[in-house]
Amino acid sequence: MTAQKNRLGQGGRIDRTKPLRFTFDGKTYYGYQGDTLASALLANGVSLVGRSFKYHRPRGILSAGAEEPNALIQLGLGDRTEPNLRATQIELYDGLVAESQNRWPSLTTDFGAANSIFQKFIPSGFYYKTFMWPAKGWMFYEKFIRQAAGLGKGPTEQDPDRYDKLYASCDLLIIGAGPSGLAAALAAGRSGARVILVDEQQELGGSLLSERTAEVDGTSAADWVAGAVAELAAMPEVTLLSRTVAWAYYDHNSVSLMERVTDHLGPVAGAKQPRQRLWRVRAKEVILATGAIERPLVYSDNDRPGCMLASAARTYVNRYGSMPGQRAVIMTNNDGAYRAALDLSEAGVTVFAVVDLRSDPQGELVKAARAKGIEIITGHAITGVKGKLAVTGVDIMPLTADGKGVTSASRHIHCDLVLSSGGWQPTVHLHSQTRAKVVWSDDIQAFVPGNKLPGQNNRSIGGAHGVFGLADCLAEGHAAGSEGAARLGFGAQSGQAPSVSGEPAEGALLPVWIVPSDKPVGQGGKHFVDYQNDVTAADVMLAHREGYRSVEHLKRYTTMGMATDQGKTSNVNALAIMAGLRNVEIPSVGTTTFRPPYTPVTLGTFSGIDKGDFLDPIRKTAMHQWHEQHGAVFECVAQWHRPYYYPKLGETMHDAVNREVKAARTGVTIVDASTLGKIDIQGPDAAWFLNMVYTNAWTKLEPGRCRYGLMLGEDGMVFDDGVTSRISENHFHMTTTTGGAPRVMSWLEEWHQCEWPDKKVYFTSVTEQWSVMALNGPLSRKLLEELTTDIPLDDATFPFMSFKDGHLAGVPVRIFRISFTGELSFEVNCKPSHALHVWRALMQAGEKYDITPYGTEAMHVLRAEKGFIIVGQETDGTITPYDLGMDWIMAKSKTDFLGRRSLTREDTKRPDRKHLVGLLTDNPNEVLLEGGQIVAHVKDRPPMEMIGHVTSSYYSPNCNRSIALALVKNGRNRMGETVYLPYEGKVIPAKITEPKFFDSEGKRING
Amino acid sequence: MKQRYSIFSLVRNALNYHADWQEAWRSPDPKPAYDVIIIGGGGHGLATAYYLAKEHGITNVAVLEKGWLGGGNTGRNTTIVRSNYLWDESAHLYEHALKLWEGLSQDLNYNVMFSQRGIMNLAHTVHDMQALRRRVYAIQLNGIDSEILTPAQIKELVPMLDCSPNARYPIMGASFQRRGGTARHDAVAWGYARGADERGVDIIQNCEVTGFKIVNGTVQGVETTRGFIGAKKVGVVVAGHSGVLAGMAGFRLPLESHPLQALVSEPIKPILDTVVMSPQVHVYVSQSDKGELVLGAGIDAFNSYAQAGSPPIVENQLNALCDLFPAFSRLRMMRQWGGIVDTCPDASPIIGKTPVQNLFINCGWGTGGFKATPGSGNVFAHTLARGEPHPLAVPFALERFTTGYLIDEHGAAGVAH
Amino acid sequence: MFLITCPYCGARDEHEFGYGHEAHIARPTPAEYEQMSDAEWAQYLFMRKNTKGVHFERWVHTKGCRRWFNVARHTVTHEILAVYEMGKPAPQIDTEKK
Amino acid sequence: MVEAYQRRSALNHFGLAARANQGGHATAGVILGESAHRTIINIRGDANDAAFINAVKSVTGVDLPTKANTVNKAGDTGILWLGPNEWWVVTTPDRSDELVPALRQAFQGQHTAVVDVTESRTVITISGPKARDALARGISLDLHPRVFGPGQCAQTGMSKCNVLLHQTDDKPSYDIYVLKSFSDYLWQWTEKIATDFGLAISAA
Repeated sequence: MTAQKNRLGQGGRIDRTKPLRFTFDGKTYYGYQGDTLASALLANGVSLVGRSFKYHRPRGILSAGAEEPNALIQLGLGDRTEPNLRATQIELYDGLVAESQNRWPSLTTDFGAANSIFQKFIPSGFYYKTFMWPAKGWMFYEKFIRQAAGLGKGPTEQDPDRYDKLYASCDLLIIGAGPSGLAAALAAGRSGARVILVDEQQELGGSLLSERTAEVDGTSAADWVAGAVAELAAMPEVTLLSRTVAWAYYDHNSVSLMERVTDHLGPVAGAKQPRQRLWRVRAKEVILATGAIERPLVYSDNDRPGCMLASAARTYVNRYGSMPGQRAVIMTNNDGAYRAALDLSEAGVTVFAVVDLRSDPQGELVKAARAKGIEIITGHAITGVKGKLAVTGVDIMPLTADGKGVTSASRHIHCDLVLSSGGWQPTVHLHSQTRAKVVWSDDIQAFVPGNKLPGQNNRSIGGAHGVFGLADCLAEGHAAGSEGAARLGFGAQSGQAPSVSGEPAEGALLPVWIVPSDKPVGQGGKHFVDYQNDVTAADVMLAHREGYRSVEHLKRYTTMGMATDQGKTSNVNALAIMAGLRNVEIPSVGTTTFRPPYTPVTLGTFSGIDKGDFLDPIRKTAMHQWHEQHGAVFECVAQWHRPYYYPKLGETMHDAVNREVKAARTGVTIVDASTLGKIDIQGPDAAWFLNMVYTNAWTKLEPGRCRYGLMLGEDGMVFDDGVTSRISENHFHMTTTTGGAPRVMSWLEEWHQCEWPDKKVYFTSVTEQWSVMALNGPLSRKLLEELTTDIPLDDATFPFMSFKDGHLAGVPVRIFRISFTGELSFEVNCKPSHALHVWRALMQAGEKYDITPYGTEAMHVLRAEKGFIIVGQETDGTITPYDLGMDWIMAKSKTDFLGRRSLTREDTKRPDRKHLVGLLTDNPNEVLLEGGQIVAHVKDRPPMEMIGHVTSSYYSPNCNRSIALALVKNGRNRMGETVYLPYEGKVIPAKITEPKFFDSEGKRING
Repeated sequence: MKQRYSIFSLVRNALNYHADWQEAWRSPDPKPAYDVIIIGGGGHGLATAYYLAKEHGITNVAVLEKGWLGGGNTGRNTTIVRSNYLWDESAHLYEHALKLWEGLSQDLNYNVMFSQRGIMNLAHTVHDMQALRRRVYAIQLNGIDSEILTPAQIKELVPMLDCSPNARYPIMGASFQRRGGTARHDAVAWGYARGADERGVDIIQNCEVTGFKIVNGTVQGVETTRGFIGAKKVGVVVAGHSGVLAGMAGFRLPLESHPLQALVSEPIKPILDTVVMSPQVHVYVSQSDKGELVLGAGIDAFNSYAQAGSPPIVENQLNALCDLFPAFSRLRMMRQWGGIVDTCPDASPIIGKTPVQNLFINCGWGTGGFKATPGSGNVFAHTLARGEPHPLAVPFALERFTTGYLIDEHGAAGVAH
Repeated sequence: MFLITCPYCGARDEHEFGYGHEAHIARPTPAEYEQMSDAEWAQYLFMRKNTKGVHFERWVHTKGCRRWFNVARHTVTHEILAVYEMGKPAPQIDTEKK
Repeated sequence: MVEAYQRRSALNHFGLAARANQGGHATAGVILGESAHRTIINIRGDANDAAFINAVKSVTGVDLPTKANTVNKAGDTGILWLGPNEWWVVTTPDRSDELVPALRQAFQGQHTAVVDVTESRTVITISGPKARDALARGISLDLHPRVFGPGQCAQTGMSKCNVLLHQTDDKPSYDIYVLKSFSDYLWQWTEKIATDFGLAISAA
């Protein structure tokens, strides 16, 4: 097997017995189980992994975690390819295929790098200043800019993988399983509380996994972690989630997590298990133990491949046994970086020197490094980095007394690794997402969490609020865990706080936000602040010069912090530089508010399995299978699927609908009307209530009789309609439109509960307690007679607008004699579990009458022939009963009903509003398009004044011509006028008529 | 006179390391009094100031912004620009805006990256198609470009869409406005600010209005965190906070402030060249020039000033998106945020007079404000300058809630308490 | 995602509820509204406080018991300060609270 | 009589009876089934009115549960709490014709409502060691034994449907009451979720 030239002989948490093969840009490499792609690449001596967004600068690996701005990878192939993944977080698996991004033809020779020749012409915001000529030119320039932008490639095929999503609840949600998180989980878990502990990495332990020297409870950090994890795993009420990132903190302690279930196994695993899982957690209390992120120093050409964070190098060596380089130079403004110096040289990396920006560092770690014979160059700075595709060396110069400049004397050191540490920024993202403030700490020169937001219940511990000592973190974690559990009523045993030995004390940090170089910033090498978006210190200065000085203007103008890493390593440096330019305190520049997600989250996890038919339920009636078996074409109405029409072999929609419509007026037809809303209303005030919600009067309706009613919103606009029947004195059965059913039910409850709670009435939805099939046509009575023995069907005993209970085909039914077609009509209501039986019985007995099932389209035609409205078609929330010409349904006697007052408003009572009228085209075969706009006078080109639109339009086989309903300004006073419909390149003349086209005297209702 | 922006000035400045670029706008201290004070340094407010100076010669003007310019909905929207509205009143107003968009970069000498890549509204049901036709025919007869696309044409323009007839929400057709598109939202605020500043307007950031001085029903000026500032006329252009300002002036508005959420994906190479909207499933999506998919959804139902909404909205939106675009499900959300939109019962804005003399208001743009920015500023400037509403603004007066002459752009009725 | 305590069913996730907008807006009686000008009627019909701070509003437990109730909620922090039954008066809460 | 043998359950077309015979119940993580035609009577009344409480007891033999989200049972009849003035009387099939008049009779003179809703809903039963995990995919309620146990019920959302959830034992087993028009969707959705946990079908 090919050697891994930068792999240490021993040490680290990788499994050397499990070698893994992978390719990067087509070249084959080997790594080990436990590697990340980054650690494996480094072990193979690969330091060049990407190109920057704008200048296409060669880039390496800066970090070892979620903050990585440079090492973005296109992972996988075909329909499973994924852009912009951080090599530092990709777990290595056998057969992994990785490609670098944003370069052509190859990483080493990238034509895009031509940009860096023009780089001085394309500073931040250059695009606001040009591409304005010629006037329409932008569309041309934009094409090229779009092609140049955009990093990786998205897949173009359907995603083959599955996702999962679920809800979870717990007492304590602990985010981050480093020292403080683990200690908190142990304390809380022991007390019996329900705990969820999450960590974004494949292993729990956080910084302890990179710890070489310090000991916890007398054992090595690694052993202590193993023990802690084992103890937690054995607790029934503790859930451990590794490979899980807490990416959002929403209101009232709801936190969203994304678990990478099978990503680390490679593409094959996807089929058996979901690839990723969205957790929606509601916690009583949330402990944020999210640690801290090291800040890079901003020095000249600090982006060369081989420039890295000091702590990252330490992690690669200690945790992965992988050497980021052979010969290292370290620049720092704090003691922490000396840990890297010590551990690296311990591991066999030559550490030439630590360049300390401080003049006289005295911390224990500094002494230890000195003792180890590492050269420590104090009061100096790295002023330049040599090498293009990889670091070859650095220049070092002494700092002037004020530290703002350098003196001439220069020294060059050959090296292939430049580490820097500018101090640590607590990971306050989730705290900030709660919309609580962050505050500046002068001690650690970083933002720390401020007070929590009322209504949230979270606290930050350890590194997440600026406590960096291992002992302190463990103690804080233990306290937070036991106190949290106690607050939630778990008093039991939470044990002792873990003890720590071998932890040296650290000296103070010296804030240095721009490391000076021999040339003024912006004129020599580039001082990168935001690596991924190529924002330099010079860009920040330009933004300041041009007045983009608040933090948000700075971000938006320079795009600093707007890349996929959301500025994890750049925000504070940029703020501090701007503060320096403005000569104000850092916080007064503003603090950036962090938005979800902490790291990017896969869109597919939001769907889970809810794709295709699971996207939204399809509601089906009891007769649905029959409709399917008999070739119905379905129409979506609200969530229902209703038969649209039933084409026979070779029939067009037109043929089928005409046949169905004719049958309804000549023979007998049947339609599934089960979807109509039905509401049971009971109580002594039921009639009073109907008087309030309907425009007409209900008190005098006799039991056994039915009445049509119109409902208005309080604004006077038509809201719903339907037939309501009086079952007994205090008992009514209301029907509503299909789409309006839920709306009307909550409308009634709202008014009852909120406005008239003293009224004695109860509402119960019975929409699905009844299946409804309406028989229409002159032969419908004949047909029914054959199937019932106990329901008299003659007009005298069973008149129009009444109902009867009895039996049909041997089962109990309630039959309403109401009609939406103007024909003799019976609406049979029965139990859904009997519906198919009744339907079949009617079809069977009806065969000799050639009984015809019809769908919603025929229903629409039939009611339009009679000029009956459909709410939502003839109305759109702006139409009053008077507009519809339904004055007859407006009770004059009643002093009050919903919407009454609004009808007398100045505009609402205008006589010349839009009125519902009929339209007859001059050409009887021309069927107008619904939605067609109407003009009184045609001009040769728009604009033309519109006076209304077509609300319903059909071919009526019973009238042997097309018919249409329309809303037309002042329409009732325009009877007989010819109007025009200009659309689809033609102009159709039509005459305004009464909105009734068939049986206008209403004779047919009794057959 | 400010430096002109052009490729030449860019090259010239490059030679001395961009050391000579001027401030885009000054940061003056407030004067004791102005002819006109505009409250709100968003796109609409800055545009108002710009047109006051440019078209009405009124330059003794201050724009007061409590935070930073464009920090409200201007910098938080999904940057969609279109004029495909149903009712004549809206169509004329938004078309007025669209015409201004078409020359805006040149007018401002600031590239707002107005990209007329076309806006598509999908229809999923028979009823959708009827509503869509009604809308398109009305737009066409108003002399505005709009057309109806077949599923085949849609697939051609947006290959990533799932156009299969057995989809849960099958695509039956779409309306398409080719002149619609997107623009760079921040640039609009900055460009107007620069243009207004150049003409003498004082732009004052970090200056929050805390009250009005009103004598005998006439406004005299405003109390601010930087002291009292007198004014002959005051225009309130504060979107989500309109209710708060109205409260200070002692009247109420038919407004509720709601969260409107948006999000972007990670940047990827171009895969979506037009703006696609599906009102039925509450999704709209476009791809920015940086490569990010920019997504918006419906508003959260509850009142809020938090600039943050609830997860279910986003969850349902992404659920629907991945169904419309099956390949998007592997992409990742990079950032989500919320704005505060002030919505009217009829989903149309309020432009014009208030119960207080010389106090004018421009609000209620709800989710549609960005696209209207130039038109809104233009007609409001006219309204402030003349003291009488611009002809296009007349139908949008506060009065309409008394007469009932609503301009219902969502078909929903007024909310009874 | 809000956690709202239904006075009848207990604490449930926001998605179970419907929003009912500003609370304590009484509908004028016919006797009253007959006397009202269109402008006064518009106050009832459309004009709202739209409070920034503690907002008294109505919610309905749509997926639960279908009961309406009142909530005092801060519109900036989203903190829920009180939940009380329909018909009860608004509790005293420091509405200056920000 | 005709009535009985002509009845079809809402999930009849999935042929559950046949699938139930395929076994796998011992190893299954989740067992799904349909309990069809269960009698469900919606009653409304004043929980503070002794007369009402007594009337309910006299007809059903069950104490009216006045504690939120609880169920009282006696024999094969249970009363489920739906809201402060709303309950379901739930019992074996075909009891409506006897119970509805009996309840109305017993409630004479009180402001109450009795509505038969038997036909509007079917019951999907779910049980087994992984039932909670399956439900967590669609229900945001905390179903942990410390919080929600046998004898408790709740109206809530499941996937994209409204349901009434009733835990009947600590296996755990649950009854999911759902409107028939949604039952097709909810069954298929639950079945797909359950497959990951090892699915078996139980006979009605």
